[in-house]
Amino acid sequence: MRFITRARAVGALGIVVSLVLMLAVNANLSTKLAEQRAAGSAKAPSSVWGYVSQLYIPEPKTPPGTPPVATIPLPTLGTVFFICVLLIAAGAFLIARNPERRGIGGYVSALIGFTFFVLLIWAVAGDRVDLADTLSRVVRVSTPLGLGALAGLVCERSGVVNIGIEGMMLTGACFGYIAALVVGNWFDAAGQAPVWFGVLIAVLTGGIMAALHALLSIRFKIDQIISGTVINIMAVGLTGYLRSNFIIKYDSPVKKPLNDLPIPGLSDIPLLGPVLFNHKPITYMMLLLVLIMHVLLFRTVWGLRTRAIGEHPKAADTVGIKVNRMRFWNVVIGGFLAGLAGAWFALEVTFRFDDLMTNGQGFIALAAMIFGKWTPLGAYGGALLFSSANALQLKVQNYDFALAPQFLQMLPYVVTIIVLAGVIGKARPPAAVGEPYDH
Amino acid sequence: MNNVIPALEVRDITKRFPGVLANDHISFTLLPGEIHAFLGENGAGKSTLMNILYGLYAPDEGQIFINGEAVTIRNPSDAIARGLGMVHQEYALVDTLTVTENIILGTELQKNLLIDRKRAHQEVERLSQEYGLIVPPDSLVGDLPVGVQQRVEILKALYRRVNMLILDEPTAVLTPQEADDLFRVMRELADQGKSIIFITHKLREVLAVADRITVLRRGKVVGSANPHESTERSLAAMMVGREVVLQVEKGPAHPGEVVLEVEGLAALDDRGVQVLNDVSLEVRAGEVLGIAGVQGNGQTELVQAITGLQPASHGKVRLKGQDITALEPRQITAKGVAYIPEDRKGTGLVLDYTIAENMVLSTYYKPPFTQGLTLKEEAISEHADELIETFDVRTPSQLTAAGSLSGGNQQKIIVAREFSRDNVLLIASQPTRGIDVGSIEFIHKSIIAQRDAGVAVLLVSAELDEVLSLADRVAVMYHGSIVATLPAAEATRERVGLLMAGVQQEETTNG
Amino acid sequence: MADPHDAKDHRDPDQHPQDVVEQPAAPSDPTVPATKGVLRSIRWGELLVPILAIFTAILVGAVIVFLSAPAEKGSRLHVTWEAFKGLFIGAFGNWAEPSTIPNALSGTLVESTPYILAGLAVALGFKAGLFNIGAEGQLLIGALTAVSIGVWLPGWIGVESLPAIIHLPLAVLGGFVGGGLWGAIPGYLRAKTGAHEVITTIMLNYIALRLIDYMIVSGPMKDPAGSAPRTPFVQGPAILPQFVGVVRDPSLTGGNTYQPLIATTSSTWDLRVHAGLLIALLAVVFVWWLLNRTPKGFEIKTVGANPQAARYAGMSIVSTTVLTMTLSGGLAGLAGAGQVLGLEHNMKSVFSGGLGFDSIAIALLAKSNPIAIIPAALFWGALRQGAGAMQIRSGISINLINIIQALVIIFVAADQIVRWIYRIRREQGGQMVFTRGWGK
Amino acid sequence: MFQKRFVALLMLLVLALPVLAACGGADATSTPESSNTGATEPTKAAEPTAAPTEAAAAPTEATEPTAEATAEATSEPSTGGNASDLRIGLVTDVGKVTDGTFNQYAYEGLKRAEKELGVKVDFIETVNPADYEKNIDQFASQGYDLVIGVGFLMGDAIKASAAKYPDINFAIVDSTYEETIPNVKGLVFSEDQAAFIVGALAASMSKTGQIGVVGGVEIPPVQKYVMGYEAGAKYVNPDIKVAKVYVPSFTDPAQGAEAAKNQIAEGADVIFGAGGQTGSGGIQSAADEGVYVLGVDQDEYYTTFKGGPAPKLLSSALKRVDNAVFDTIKELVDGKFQGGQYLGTAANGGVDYAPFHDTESEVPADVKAKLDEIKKGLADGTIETGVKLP
Repeated sequence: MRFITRARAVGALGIVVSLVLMLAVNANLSTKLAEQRAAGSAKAPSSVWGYVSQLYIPEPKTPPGTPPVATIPLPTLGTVFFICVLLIAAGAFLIARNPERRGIGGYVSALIGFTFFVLLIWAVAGDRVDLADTLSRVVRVSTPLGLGALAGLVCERSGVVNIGIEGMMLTGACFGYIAALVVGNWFDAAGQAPVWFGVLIAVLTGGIMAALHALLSIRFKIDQIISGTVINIMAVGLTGYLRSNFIIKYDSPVKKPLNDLPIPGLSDIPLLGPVLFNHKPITYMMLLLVLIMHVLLFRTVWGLRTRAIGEHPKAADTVGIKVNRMRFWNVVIGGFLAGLAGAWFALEVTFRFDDLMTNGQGFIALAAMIFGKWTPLGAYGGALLFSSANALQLKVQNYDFALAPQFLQMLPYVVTIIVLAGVIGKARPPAAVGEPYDH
Repeated sequence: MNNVIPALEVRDITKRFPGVLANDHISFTLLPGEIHAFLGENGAGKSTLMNILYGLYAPDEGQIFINGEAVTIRNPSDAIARGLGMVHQEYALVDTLTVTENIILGTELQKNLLIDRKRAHQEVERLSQEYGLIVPPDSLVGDLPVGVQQRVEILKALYRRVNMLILDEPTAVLTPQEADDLFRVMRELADQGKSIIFITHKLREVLAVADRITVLRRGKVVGSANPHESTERSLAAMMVGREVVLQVEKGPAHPGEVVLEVEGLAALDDRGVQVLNDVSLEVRAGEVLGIAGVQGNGQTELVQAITGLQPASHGKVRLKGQDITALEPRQITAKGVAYIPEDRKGTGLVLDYTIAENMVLSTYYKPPFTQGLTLKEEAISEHADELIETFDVRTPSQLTAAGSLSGGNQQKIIVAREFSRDNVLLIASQPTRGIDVGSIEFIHKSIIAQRDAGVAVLLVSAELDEVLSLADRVAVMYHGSIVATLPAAEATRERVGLLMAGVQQEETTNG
Repeated sequence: MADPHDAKDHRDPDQHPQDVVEQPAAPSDPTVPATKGVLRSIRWGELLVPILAIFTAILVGAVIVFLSAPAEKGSRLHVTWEAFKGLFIGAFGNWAEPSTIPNALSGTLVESTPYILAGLAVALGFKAGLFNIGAEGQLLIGALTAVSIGVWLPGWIGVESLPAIIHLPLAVLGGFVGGGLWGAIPGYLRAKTGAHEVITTIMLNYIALRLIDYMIVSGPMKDPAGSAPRTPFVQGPAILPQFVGVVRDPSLTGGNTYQPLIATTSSTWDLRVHAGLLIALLAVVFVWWLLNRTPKGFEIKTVGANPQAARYAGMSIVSTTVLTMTLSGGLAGLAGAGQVLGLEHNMKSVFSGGLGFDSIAIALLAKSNPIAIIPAALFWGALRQGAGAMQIRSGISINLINIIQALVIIFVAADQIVRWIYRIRREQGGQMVFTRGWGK
Repeated sequence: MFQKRFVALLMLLVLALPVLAACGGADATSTPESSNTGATEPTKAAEPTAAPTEAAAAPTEATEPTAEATAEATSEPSTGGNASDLRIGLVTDVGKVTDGTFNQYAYEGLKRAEKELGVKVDFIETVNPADYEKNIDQFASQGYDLVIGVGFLMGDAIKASAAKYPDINFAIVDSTYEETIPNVKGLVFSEDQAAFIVGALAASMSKTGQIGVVGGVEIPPVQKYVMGYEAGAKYVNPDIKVAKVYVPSFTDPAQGAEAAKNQIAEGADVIFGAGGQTGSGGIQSAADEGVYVLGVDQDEYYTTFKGGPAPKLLSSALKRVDNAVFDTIKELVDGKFQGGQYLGTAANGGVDYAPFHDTESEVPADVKAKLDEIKKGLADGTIETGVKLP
């Protein structure tokens, strides 16, 4: 047996990360304490161990400052040490037992999750953080990733690689925004209706870009990755051109994005309410679509056939399934989803369109899809991983955090690489993905 | 016979591919309840004809009648709708779906927009009972043995209520016993009024099961025969167009020192499943050890583990006493191991490369092909010309892409390349699969010539006949282990067949 | 289904069963051209298609300009004419005024230089079946290491300055090594763990961006002399000199003297084109030689064409993949090094901006042929060089260039479209395979 | 079957064309209106500074002959000339001349000069930071009389070009040089002063004692905004908590919005967006959440909020790039162009804060008075922002 195995590498990685975290937090808090003492701050605790990170859960829908429903005080250093010692112990166990596969994935997930958590409470040492807001942000930011991952999944499950999701999102955002502006102007309507029309157009635009991808890769059998790259380059040029030649000069009464849509009753539950039931429409749609897609893929005729054509197109062809036609439409459906993700940027978060405003989320979505092993629920898990890293880095910057923000911003990318490198177990893509079908 | 309307009638079907006349005015009839065998060499046009019937190719000329009615079959669904089912040589099954899902794919039952899994399950159970085709409905197809997968394929056709079934080389991956079981099922189906087209190149099987035989050669029907009035020899002559020597001529072996020694070898496949358990064997200089066994019983992994293409999880491989277990393929090759891989196009050749380039695929880095830092084209070119001449590769030029040659000539490139080195061990895996008879003869002779020159030969073949006719000793693999090793004289078809099916006999032990 | 453009008019042995393959080879069978000589490695007939693709893309671009021409610059036709005239003048100079020509041509060459190198990087990856989307990140890291050596190396070893003969090669090499290591990571991951390079290189691009952001905006590499988020200027001996140029006042370059190869005082002949172009051309020759004349190149191509056969033939997929990605990253790193050592002389926190992505297009346009990279890069460079003059003359958004570029890639990648429009028959030999799918 | 689909798709591909055609058309017909709402209004809005420049613009014709005479007499780099013969080139930072950032402001100054001074103007939009020098060269090599670069990052490129073309004048927005270059004028601004004022406004309007700022890429102008904001807020309320976020992009409004919402959730009730489109996205979404917001660079009432209604936009920290650009061109026309530095401060109206617009009634009079006082104090030097870049 080889000495260095996956389990041992992962265990060693965990121990190193935990040790580094412990030392860093300890050193950082000591410095902080010294500084506070030097400045004679009244807030300085008696020792490093005296720093407390407070997590609080506010009463839903009350202005900031209202007394919270609950406050969880965590001694910063104590909690960090406790978690890190646990992680080190588990890492040592992995090294000693050296399992073939079992437990490795769980350990890596725990390592990532706890690292995020440690960073959070480290950042808020001596301060407090709104837990409900942190979690609801994670859900909100996961919207384009979740939708993008579903888009990728529908394509790849049917055998077409789609790295053009980014471009589809961008074009969707651009045309959706234009549609909302134009319709608002024509009918002189400033309300939500033009914005909803924009969402519809965004979805359709995503579909049209996807149809181009499908055309190039299915009909003309261009390498699917190249075809996706073409979509991305095209999207940048087209949307940039439209923005400078049209959007900026166009005046419209529509100015607001989609409204908040708190679900009556449910949104009043502390913690759960803000996290799940107080969002804007596209976020709900995303959450529902993840569930629906899971059912569609594994329980319906469409799903069965989709899985078949991505795995063994010839088998599907011989029982009369029109492989290329179905692939075409699945790619288009993927485009619809990507277009909806685009609408999130331009019509839900803000009401505006900027060049390159999707900022690479389409690529991250693909990573989330691979992370989730091509299943909708798994892919959404991946999306949550990225969105929590993102939410975390936004959150902790406000606390004058010791670590340069660039390093926190790197975190999701590093995690993706680690995950792709197979530490959680090898992800097996649909067998026929990337291969044009030609009977 | 004239009063029965044929279930299927084909008239003057012609299909051309660029430069090739694949089917040349083929006509035949298929009667209800009949097993009609199509016999022909590889490349005789059988598969093209069947693909036309099944709507995968459009014929250039000719007509098809089903139950007396002229039809055009545009695609497989047309074919299925007209009651025509087909089991391909390579199964059209999705490994990651369950048996039931595979069977209902394309004609699913729905309830409330979802697949009605319960009813589908019942239906599969019912069919499986009715025709004696036992399958586990909820297992993933990828986890099943090939024999069971074939039953799934047949069930798939039956589920679609076909009354004509095309079986394309169905026995290629079966043990003789499994094949006999299949013949029983075919009989049963025929008795229930289903018509079966049975495609094969194995004479014995045709005689065993067919009601009628049509022989194809070079895209044409060269004759029909009645199994009761035919012999293997007469059919073979018809099939090949000349009297063929079915037996390979070879003298007795003169085994020398042990060249290859495998001890307790085990390996995992890419999914991490152990597919090779504790295999031990030895091959001596000047003998052919034939490995018989149904495809997928660990032969591939055994060969890959020996040649260094796949790491062994346990065990040792020694070449002339030297441990080569952990060596890289290149180091193993350099020690005098020649290897004809089973997958000619996927592994043995780079199809886009020229013949000359393919001829130096494993020696390009050595002098005279490389001197200093650069490749020497003159040396590569001379080498190619020489081998083309010696091994009778039929090609317009050494600069022709390997992919545009016939299978037999492609295989000759591999043989030429591998035999042109100084070898102590030759591993030949399925060396004659899918090539023409002329090339088969040539390659068989070359292997025996190597043996006689003192090379140890490990021959792996799914064609039992090939193993029996070439090998001096026969080892049988089953479920990743060698279940028996027999001298050629004791290796009868029946005995080996039983071993291949996993039926243990008293004298056999593991290894 | 009987489509006249169906790709089945050439023989594809894997599609048909053995039946077809069995027949003797027809005399018209494709013969792969002998890899003898530079010129013979280009299929001249195939050149027509990219040229027509470019032509078509520009034509579509013209239609877009015509339709969206801003009114203030005159009639639509006039604007369209002016736009393309501007594009030409910007890239090749105003031939009515010969004094503008050297500067314009020099600009085009300057623009093309990084494209040649980065395009080669991607093309080399394609040859081994690897899709290096990470040229961008490798370029950034290459620039970062090159600039570090260019600025600080003498300080690290405790001398005032080094002679150019040592300093410059080390700085260039630094760029190569930096980019190479950044490329080796996805190469290694691909070979060892199967993590697909498309995703890992995209991730590494982002990591490189963040890393540079940190290093230059607030981190250790920021120029202590100014508040600008950029590194100090590289030392004089470490620059890739201009071929012909004016010696600048050292106050413009952080106190360093930058000596051009031929000094002049005429601003007409103060040309920005620098010795990085030579590196790029040398790299082309090197890659061509590597791929066509060496056993390593044979391995790279074999791994790309058929990894299984390569492995069977005793080639190491792992080392070939890592080597290819390292070389590919190194070439991209050289592109970055050329930009900082030859052109900008320092590195800013915002750098490159899509050079790495454009290089994919260059590689496609050149069909991964190292020699053809040069005209492809020149075309791209000319487009970029001409864009400014186009906008001055016509007021058309520079994004039009992006659209034209995307169309060029579409038409080149999907050459069936071009063939269909112009009724050109496909040459024998089939479609080129660029990459392998996710899982293989 | 695919043939048809292909044709259909090609048609969809050019689906954009009607829209494009529409933009061309829109340009022809509706430019005056749209420029009314977006472009020229800010000038009107900030009347204190706009008025003097307009006054100064009037006697242009009168000064022309003089300028010409000077030009003939001396060969100073600051050549004046017949205004209609003067060619001015503008190179934007990465972005567009209509993107609502300082690029647009610079462009507006340029357009005003075209209209009022009769000079010929052209522009190039930079798409890639590597293109600065190339784009500058496009103008300089064709002998333009003045080349204006926009953006801090273009500093080195302008400096190099100025050395290469000593006969051509240059100006650069947001950057300056320690030593004076005779043919370069650096147009810089005390962003910290503008931010100081709005910071004070934010602190005065905050009820929770917490405010936030969403910055873009961490470069000096942005850092000055962020620090000035904090300083101004602390000037009014030393205990105020200022949450600061830098988003590593100027074009990520979604991230900007999240950053703003984040600060709101932690209690901030005034948000300052200081990072191009990222910041604009932030204040747009913050305004939707119902907290007060502050714009940057231009009066975002006209850009981000498209002329209102903007019931939550308190003001914007103004940086009058347009005036600086216009004045520089005017100096050239007048033959008075000189190398050196222009520093826009509260004293010379180079930085300022925008009118309250729709929140006019909500800002208490004493706060307004306080802001005036602070502005005066900054102008006469009695108040210092204390912002020093590291």
